[in-house]
Amino acid sequence: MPYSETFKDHLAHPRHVGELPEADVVAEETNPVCGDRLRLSLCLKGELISAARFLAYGCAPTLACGSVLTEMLEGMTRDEAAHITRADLTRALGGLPARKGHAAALAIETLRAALVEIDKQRS
Amino acid sequence: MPYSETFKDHLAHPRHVGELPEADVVAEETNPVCGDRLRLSLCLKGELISAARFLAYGCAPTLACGSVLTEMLEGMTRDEAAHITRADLTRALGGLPARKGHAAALAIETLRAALVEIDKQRS
Amino acid sequence: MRRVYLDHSATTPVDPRVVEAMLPYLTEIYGNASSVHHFGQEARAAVDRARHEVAALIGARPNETVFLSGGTEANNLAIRGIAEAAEQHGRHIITSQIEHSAVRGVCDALEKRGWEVTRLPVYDDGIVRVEDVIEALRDDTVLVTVMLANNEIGTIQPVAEIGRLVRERRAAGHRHLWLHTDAVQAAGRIPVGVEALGCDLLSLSAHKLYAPKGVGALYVRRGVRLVTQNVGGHQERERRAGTESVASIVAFGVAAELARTELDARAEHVRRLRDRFERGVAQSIEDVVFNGDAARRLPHLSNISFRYIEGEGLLINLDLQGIAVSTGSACSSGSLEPSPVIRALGRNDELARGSIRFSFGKDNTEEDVDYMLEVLPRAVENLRRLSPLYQRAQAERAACETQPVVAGN
Amino acid sequence: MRRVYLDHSATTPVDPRVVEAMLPYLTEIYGNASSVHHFGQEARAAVDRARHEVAALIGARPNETVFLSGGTEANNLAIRGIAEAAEQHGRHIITSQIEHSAVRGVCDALEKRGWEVTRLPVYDDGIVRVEDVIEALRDDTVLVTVMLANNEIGTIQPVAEIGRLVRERRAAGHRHLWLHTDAVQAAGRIPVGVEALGCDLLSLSAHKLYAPKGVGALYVRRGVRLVTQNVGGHQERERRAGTESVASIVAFGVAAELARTELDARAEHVRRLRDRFERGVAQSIEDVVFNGDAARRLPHLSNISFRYIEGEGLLINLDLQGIAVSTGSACSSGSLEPSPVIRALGRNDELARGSIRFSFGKDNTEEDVDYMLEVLPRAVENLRRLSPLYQRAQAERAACETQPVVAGN
Ligand SMILES: Cc1ncc(COP(=O)(O)O)c(C=O)c1O
Ligand SMILES: Cc1ncc(COP(=O)(O)O)c(C=O)c1O
Repeated sequence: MPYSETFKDHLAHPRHVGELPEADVVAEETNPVCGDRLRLSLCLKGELISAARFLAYGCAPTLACGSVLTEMLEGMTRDEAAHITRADLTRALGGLPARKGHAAALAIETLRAALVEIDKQRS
Repeated sequence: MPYSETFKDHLAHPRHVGELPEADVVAEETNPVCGDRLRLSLCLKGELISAARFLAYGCAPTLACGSVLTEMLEGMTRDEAAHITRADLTRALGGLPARKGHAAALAIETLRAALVEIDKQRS
Repeated sequence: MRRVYLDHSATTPVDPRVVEAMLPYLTEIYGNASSVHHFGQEARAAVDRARHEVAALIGARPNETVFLSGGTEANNLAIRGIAEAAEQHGRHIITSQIEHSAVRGVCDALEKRGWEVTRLPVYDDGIVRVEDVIEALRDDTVLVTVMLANNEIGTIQPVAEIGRLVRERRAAGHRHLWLHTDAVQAAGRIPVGVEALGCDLLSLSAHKLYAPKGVGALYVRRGVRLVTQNVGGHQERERRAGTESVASIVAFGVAAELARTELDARAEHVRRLRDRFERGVAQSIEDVVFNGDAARRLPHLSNISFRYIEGEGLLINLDLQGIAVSTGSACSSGSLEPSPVIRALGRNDELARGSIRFSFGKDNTEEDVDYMLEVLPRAVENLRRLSPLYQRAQAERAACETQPVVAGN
Repeated sequence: MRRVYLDHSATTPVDPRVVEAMLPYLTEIYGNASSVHHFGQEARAAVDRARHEVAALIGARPNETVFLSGGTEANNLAIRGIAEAAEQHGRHIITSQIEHSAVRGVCDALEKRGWEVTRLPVYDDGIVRVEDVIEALRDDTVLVTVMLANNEIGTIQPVAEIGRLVRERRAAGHRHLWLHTDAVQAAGRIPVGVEALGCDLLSLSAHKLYAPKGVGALYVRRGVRLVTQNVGGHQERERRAGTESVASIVAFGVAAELARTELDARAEHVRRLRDRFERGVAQSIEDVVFNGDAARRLPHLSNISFRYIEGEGLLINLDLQGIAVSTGSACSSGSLEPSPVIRALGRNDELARGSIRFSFGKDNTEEDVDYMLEVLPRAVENLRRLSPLYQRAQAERAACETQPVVAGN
């Protein structure tokens, strides 16, 4: 398998699947090249991200990135979340084949969009 | 082995090897393309070929043709000998690969040269 | 964990009878088939026997059968070999949109070097039309290459009709027109005869019929001239140089013999399993699309698009439960593109990305199918729960259902 | 009958440890290495391990090692691949007069397509001179291809010196100049390191080092661009398409590992046998010529011309007594021509036709040599009795001996 055990576990048992009816922010991004799509909804309590959910369509790493990202996000502050990188996601999944890097990129892009939305709401 | 058992027997135990010190006719032909060479010496008793010997240089079928040809010739009349064909030699050796046809051709050519020599001596 | 292998179009396990037959050629009988001595001639005899068996599988003569390293090389040699040999007569090739990557690749390469390539459509049933071939034929066409059965959706192409057409044209004076067919997926699964097909060249690969990977054959009809690609020694009547892969060739021969004698039984067995599987899927999973003509299809193969999800995630989920299937052609995994074959059916990207190939083999059982039918619906359901496309579609459906019925209807 | 195999340069028996290691890949582990699922990944992992071992044998990186169907294909891919990639920089190739038929064949084919080929001489020792390479180099030279060790006479070529030269030229601005070497006969018999050699491409064949026939590898130095010949799937980093021959590749890997770890012991063993054999021949048979430099030579090989007779008859006679040897390259049997390699040494046709190659292997014994030394002199003698050339020479010698000694000397 080109994928790690951790990765496969995320595929078999994705964490935080779904949408938050009470979400404070929702962001959805697509990769125009391959059509992959990630939807993120977050609830905030003050500085803290109190809940995170995802929906994803696309190749396996896109699903796994959604799962691992939401797992990371819950309990983080907005600023901590802003520091998550593609490398963090890749590492948390036990590595990704080079040609699948676009999945981590899409996840970070969606996260950034959500953070921009948070900032917008706050200002 | 591309060669028959009969063929290999001729190779391992060539018949009638050598020259006849008292030969009535000696003929030697070479194949100018590959350098194969066959030398035939015959003793005659009236119409009959009473003894036949060969020497040969060249690829295995040339040696085997010399052996099988001398074996055939002993006891034949001149006219019977004149009727031996390439196909006869090939058959007597249990077949030859197509690309080795030149060996039988050289043997027949040498035989023809010997017969011409006989006829010349007689006339 | 229970393991169920449903990827026989990617490769097949080697039949134990085949392993047994080849083993002596990996141990005591080790000569080089080009050697004149005893060791060499034992090997030569074995290669000759295998050549008879492989030829018999397709109704060819042994000396029309060239051994080489697999189906990919067979396709390369056939197309490039004809193209280079016939170049002065024309530089146009007709092929289809659903060929294996090897055929596609060679045609693309020739196109870059100035050849013209017509790629025939296959419509929504995945089948080439003979009328399209007729229309595409030009005076400078030198080769038609259309596969006998597709590797992703299993559709069987009208090669025999194309063969008749090509022969007619040739009889009518179009002398340098040849027909090649890639029969790698068809051989051993449906009857394949070079006379009935009327083809001039035909590709085979051993590992699709229970022999090892890395050996194949190209049928080259007597009188067809092609330019040798792998040059060097005098092997294979100068058509393909390189020391013969004796043990693998022996294996191929035995596997070809078994494929010929057991063809009907194997076909019936896999067809029964495949049909049972497809009925089960149709009953238990919504929003699926079966790809490829239902009738004109290899008996062992089923290709299904699962709406709203992508194939790779499903493949991995099945794999985690011991089931091996594939998304599109095994060869093109690693590419990000949706399957060109499914797209050629006119399906959108989503359906092309959501397609999975299930390919049965002679050793699969009904229990395998039952296990599959237990695991698959749940796996699809779990992935759909993740899918924003599915959620949206569900929401729309719910909206429709709650919409008030228009009065007066 | 006692059987003595002395044709290890034609092919070697598969080592039982190698058979054992590959067997699982002919039975339970049958996945296609391109498949994403468990079955495929088991195969992929095995191919990767083998790649490490083959790379280690020649001091290369795994990702510089391309698996393919044998030494012939490696030579074809190397030369044609570079030629097509570097075409715009020049169309001149330098090679030697004693290359394997695969290298010779590709160079001939390129020549027909307008390339210029310089074929370096090897003189009477069978060795290329670096000065000749220097002289042959031109601004439009894109490839030098000189084998590391010859397959007929075993001479080892100064590839490392040529490598230094090529690197100097490259450093001096001749950027598109590459060095390929055919190491098929050398690998496993003498140390082979791509750094020490300074080569950019290097060909290997598994069946010369106790693995099965039909698998080989091409080393392609990082950064060297070559045009893929067998196109199709994405295997081997797009350098060689076709389903990987998993079991054979695994075998190659294990054989490479054994060749690396046992290299010195094997070399010493065959050298002892070979030298004992040559001493015996020199003592017991007259009018023989040993071909190829005595020192710069593979340790397992002996090539001898027996004056006045032709090789094939001797080969058959030895074969009838259980001994396997070859006349010239196994690949060129079937051709009527005297060995071009022996002719390149400046020998006449008779010596070229009378040459026999004896090649020892790790499983040969001293008893094998003794048996050979018992059989060979008799076989040579028997054939000479048949030879008109020998009879003539004997007669001339006798005439010389009976000539009266010139007075006053
Ligand atoms: C239709 C078709 N052609 C050609 C090939 C290539 O054959 P091989 O795997 O032996 O290279 C395959 C298998 O992948 C195939 O399915
Ligand atoms: C020097 C050399 N190169 C290349 C080859 C060809 O390798 P293969 O037999 O694997 O095609 C051989 C073997 O015949 C050889 O001796």
